[in-house]
Amino acid sequence: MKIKEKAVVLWQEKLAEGVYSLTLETNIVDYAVPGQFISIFSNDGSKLLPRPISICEINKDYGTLRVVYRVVGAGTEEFSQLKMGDKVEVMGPLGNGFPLEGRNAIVVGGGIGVPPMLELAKQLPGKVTAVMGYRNNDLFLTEEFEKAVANLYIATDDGSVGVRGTVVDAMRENDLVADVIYACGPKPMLRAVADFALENQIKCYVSMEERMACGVGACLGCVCKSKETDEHSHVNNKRVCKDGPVFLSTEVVL
Amino acid sequence: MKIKEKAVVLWQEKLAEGVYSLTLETNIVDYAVPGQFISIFSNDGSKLLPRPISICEINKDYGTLRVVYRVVGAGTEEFSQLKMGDKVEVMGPLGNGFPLEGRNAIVVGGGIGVPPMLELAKQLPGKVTAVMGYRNNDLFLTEEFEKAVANLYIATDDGSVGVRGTVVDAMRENDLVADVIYACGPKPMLRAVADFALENQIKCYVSMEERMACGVGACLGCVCKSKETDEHSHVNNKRVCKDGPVFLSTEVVL
Amino acid sequence: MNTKVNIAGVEFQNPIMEASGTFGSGMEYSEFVDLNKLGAVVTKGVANVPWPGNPTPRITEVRSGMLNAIGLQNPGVEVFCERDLKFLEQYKNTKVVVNVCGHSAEEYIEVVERLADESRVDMLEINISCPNVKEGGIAFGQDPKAVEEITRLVKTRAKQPIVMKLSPNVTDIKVMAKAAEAGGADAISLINTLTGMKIDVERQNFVLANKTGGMSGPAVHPIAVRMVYECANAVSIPIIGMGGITTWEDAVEMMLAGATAVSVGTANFFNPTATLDILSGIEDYMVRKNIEDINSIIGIVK
Amino acid sequence: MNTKVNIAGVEFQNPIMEASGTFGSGMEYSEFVDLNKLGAVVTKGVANVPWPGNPTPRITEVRSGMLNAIGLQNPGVEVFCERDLKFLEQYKNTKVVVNVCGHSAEEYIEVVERLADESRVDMLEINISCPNVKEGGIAFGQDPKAVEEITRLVKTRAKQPIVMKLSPNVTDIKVMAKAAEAGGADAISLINTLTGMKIDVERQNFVLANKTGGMSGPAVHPIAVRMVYECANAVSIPIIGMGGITTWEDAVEMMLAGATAVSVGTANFFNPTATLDILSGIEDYMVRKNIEDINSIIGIVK
Ligand SMILES: Cc1cc2nc3c(=O)[nH]c(=O)nc-3n(C[C@H](O)[C@H](O)[C@H](O)COP(=O)(O)OP(=O)(O)OC[C@H]3O[C@@H](n4cnc5c(N)ncnc54)[C@H](O)[C@@H]3O)c2cc1C
Ligand SMILES: Cc1cc2nc3c(=O)[nH]c(=O)nc-3n(C[C@H](O)[C@H](O)[C@H](O)COP(=O)(O)OP(=O)(O)OC[C@H]3O[C@@H](n4cnc5c(N)ncnc54)[C@H](O)[C@@H]3O)c2cc1C
Ligand SMILES: Cc1cc2nc3c(=O)[nH]c(=O)nc-3n(C[C@H](O)[C@H](O)[C@H](O)COP(=O)(O)O)c2cc1C
Ligand SMILES: Cc1cc2nc3c(=O)[nH]c(=O)nc-3n(C[C@H](O)[C@H](O)[C@H](O)COP(=O)(O)O)c2cc1C
Ligand code: FES
Ligand code: FES
Repeated sequence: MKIKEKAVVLWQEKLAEGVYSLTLETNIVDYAVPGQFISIFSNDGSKLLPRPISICEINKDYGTLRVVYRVVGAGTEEFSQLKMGDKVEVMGPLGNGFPLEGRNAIVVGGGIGVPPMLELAKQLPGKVTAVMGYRNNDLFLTEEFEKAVANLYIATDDGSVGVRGTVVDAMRENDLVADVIYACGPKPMLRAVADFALENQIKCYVSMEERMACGVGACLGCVCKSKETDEHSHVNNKRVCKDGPVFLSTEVVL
Repeated sequence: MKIKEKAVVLWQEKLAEGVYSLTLETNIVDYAVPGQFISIFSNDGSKLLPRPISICEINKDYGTLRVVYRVVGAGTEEFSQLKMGDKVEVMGPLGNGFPLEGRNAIVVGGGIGVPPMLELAKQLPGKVTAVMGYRNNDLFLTEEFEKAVANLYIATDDGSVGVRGTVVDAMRENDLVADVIYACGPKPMLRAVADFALENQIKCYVSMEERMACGVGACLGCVCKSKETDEHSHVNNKRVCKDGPVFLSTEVVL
Repeated sequence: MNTKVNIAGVEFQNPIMEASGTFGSGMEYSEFVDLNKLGAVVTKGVANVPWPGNPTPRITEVRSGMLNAIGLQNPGVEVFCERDLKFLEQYKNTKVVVNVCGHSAEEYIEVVERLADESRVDMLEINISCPNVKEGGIAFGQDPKAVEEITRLVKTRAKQPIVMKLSPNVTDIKVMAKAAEAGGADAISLINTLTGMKIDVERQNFVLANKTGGMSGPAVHPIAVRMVYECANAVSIPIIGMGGITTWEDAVEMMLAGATAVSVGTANFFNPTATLDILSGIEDYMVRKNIEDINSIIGIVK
Repeated sequence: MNTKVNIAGVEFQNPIMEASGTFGSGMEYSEFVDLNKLGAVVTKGVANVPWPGNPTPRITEVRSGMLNAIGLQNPGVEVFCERDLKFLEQYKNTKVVVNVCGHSAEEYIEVVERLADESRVDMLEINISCPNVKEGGIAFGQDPKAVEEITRLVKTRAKQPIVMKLSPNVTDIKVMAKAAEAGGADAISLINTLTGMKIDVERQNFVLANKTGGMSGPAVHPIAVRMVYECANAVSIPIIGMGGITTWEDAVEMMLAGATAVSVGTANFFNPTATLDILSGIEDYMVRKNIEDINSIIGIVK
């Protein structure tokens, strides 16, 4: 069940430089699972396409969704101005979400790929280890992860916190093992995590990104290459918005 | 001296069905005279052209301008949502304004042509009679006019207040005389007032309307026909935004 | 109140369709829209065999519009018939217009012949105007001789009425419309997308992998209205108008200019119920303006 | 940091001009902009005699753009020389490009000859692409033979370098660019406006008295970038790019696509300091990207 409606802004706060947390009251919450995303629409009639943003937290009791995003352009800049009580057009939940598997899971987030891991970490049934990569010591959501997971490892590009280097450096350095890995972040990170998983024969789910128009699987704008001929398109193209954004690392070309 | 800046909304109120009064704090006030207008811009990036709105009141002490407008489309609809403290892009003052003449003036306003007459009435040096035309008893600004003028006559289309009929009916019925008439309103009204003035050999100024783009005289979008070859264009076209909006009723084709 | 319109003998319960390529075969949007309420579902372009389309990024936003370079990805006519047409079986009130693409006359014809006996197919829209494929596509649509020839070839093989979809990337759209009419088209549809480009100034590179993309959305609407108007006054076959239709006013504008029906494309992406919202807006307009029959407003602005 | 660009021997202190017809001769906007800081002032089109232009309404808004049908109202070349050129005397740092219009080759030539000895005129822009006049204008600009011929005729009489201004309402802009080059043009400028139409659904009538109008503003920018790119790869004469330039990014995009200079039109109407804002945005970009010479980014996206 997908909903398009005006959500009400309950709360917005700045978490780090250019990173905002937005809590919305919306009926989408009733159907949302971790790893799904919502489309947020601009109020400006010249900016028509949705901004896809992953769900960071789902609170069914309060009927709220939380998203965390980085300001990178005009749309996210506009969202960062939203204040309590404002209304904003949203559509969702979109995409497939993460399957909740494993007794021993690692959730891996890089940069603005960190937020979708939070609700996942909370809902995963087994023991969860989180590995989060940031640019520098301008961290965000680490307190929330500390509460949600058994072990939290941090990697920073400049070494100011945790391991200097990538999330995979942190995973290797700490000899992490698991029966499933979930990852969201920039493509090079996903590639490295998928390689790590393959080496260690761990099942690995990755969350992909692509430019979107419809967000519901109709326009074929957001495809990624799949290794096998896929069922919908019959041409090795999977729709990130509908068949994903979560894929097995082995089924897509990273 | 023309200014383009973000003005601050000090106050907005509804005066009648679909008619709003907006008070703006803006430096434009320092240069404004009655009969001039300002361009108000939408905050929506798909609506780019200015909405020209006449100045209704000028308060130099408080640094505020008042405009009164009717909601007729998307732009004015957006303006009607403005709240105290909001910012809105404005440019002005634009146009020439009314020359302040005569010992005995009649100011004539029809519908949304009523507002620009208020500041004029206040600033005119001699005795001022106001004749205001409305559709029905949903009047606006009449209290302000009562304070500003010696005599106030009202005409309504449905006869619910004052004279049933047009402003010219009200002028004839009350045998109004003057040495100058100022008029703003729909074209048929301007034409009738101009005819009345001609008959009675009274000098008459009319404020014209046309679709605008630049608002400053550069694009030649907003011309009206002039009786003589005009100085700027040399082709009997006067720019409403720059050479007007106020013209002698005898110099333009109504 | 009558909202029925008739194009080449096919009766549509109302003049609102969605535009090819923006709605799949309706499956995805059926969560938002009761497809049975639409005049027609116009499917994504389908070819004789599966097409992989272009590399990504395929989509980018521009002011009041978007560029796309999907490159006509489609699963081929076989899968289309088995899956998409079967899915559409259940919506009896809605007509099905199948958009057909190809690299050559032969490929168009292969698709048209395969569809000839599919009873769920009410009409064919022949896309000779897609700017996002190298061969075929737009090249046909920019040359009146080619338009006439391909129309004639397709028409002889088609069992359903054919609509030729014209490209706006031409000097004189009337010439193309007349060529389609001369070739025997039952109707024309316009406009397809206008070729545009966006460059990322930070990366100093094209935003789209395909360099150029087709522009659509509200930004192109005034051009589309002008072209529909020009064609309506140049040919006597019916016109399906599209290009930037977002509100009911846009749709009425197109019909006043001469379109018998209209398609809604990009608007679906930011308003999944755009088609039905537009339909109810038109119905309100008819009541308010005392319009008994929607056909009475077609092309009345001259 | 060098922002100077050179077109046909004329050196512009920076690549920012405003677009013909949107800025008068600069007089009105000189309250907002120090004209001496612009690369050039491009004047409103001027004809041999005064032209009254079209009836009103001449202007209407469309989404992210506007339609205009001014119809080249102008006071004629005599008044222009006496008043406008005299006014521009005081801005020594800024070049003056005079936009020339006519109904026939003879009329263009009359203007060009009258301007030949005016020292304040640095360059001529020949408008063969205005969609808002019945004869001449766009008709020239849509036929490559006519483009080449008029270019050749004007070139033989002109003392200043000539820029041919091309219409985007064509199937293949490269053909027109090559025709201008073949005719001896020193440069080309593009795009003029795209022909559009708006209908008032309440009044059931055209919004513009002229029925159609030229579309400009951000909505047309992606089409303009594509056309500039195509021309840059088709001819070797310099290009002045325009069409929807509103931000410095738009201007840089146009230069990366191949424009040596850019003109800002419709943006002036909602941001009177658009030209200078764009200039300072470009300077910041150059600093940030370590670009020593603006010429080094022209046409580098291929
Ligand atoms: C499935 C998915 C989940 C995402 N989750 C998050 C998240 O939780 N937090 C977050 O900060 N960002 C997330 N993103 C990226 C986010 O969508 C973009 O940063 C955002 O759309 C940028 O919009 P803008 O207007 O600020 O930027 P602009 O660059 O001005 O946007 C212009 C256009 O490009 C599109 N665009 C720009 N960047 C991207 C991108 N990286 N991916 C897809 N479209 C893009 C925009 O949607 C818009 O249509 C996600 C993207 C996808 C596909
Ligand atoms: C000199 C002048 C003074 C004016 N003063 C007032 C005033 O004091 N109060 C008031 O209520 N109205 C006034 N108007 C009319 C006012 O400008 C329009 O009602 C307003 O622009 C409509 O904008 P919209 O977006 O709501 O309507 P839309 O119809 O959605 O506007 C679309 C476009 O058309 C233009 N437009 C629409 N109607 C007019 C019009 N009548 N005149 C000029 N442009 C128009 C808009 O500016 C916009 O560019 C004045 C007009 C002029 C020319
Ligand atoms: C993502 C996308 C895909 C499209 N695919 C097709 C297609 O397969 N066949 C076709 O004839 N037109 C296709 N079009 C063009 C549309 O059908 C329509 O002609 C155009 O987008 C203008 O309408 P709009 O502005 O309402 O979107 C596509 C348009 C978009 C935006
Ligand atoms: C109101 C208006 C008047 C114009 N007059 C002329 C003109 O006289 N001569 C000309 O060559 N182009 C004229 N143009 C076209 C512009 O110079 C420019 O090519 C076009 O508007 C695209 O640029 P823009 O989108 O930045 O406005 C005019 C455009 C507008 C909007
Ligand atoms: S965004 Fe349209 S298919 Fe994914
Ligand atoms: S609006 Fe441009 S000249 Fe008046």
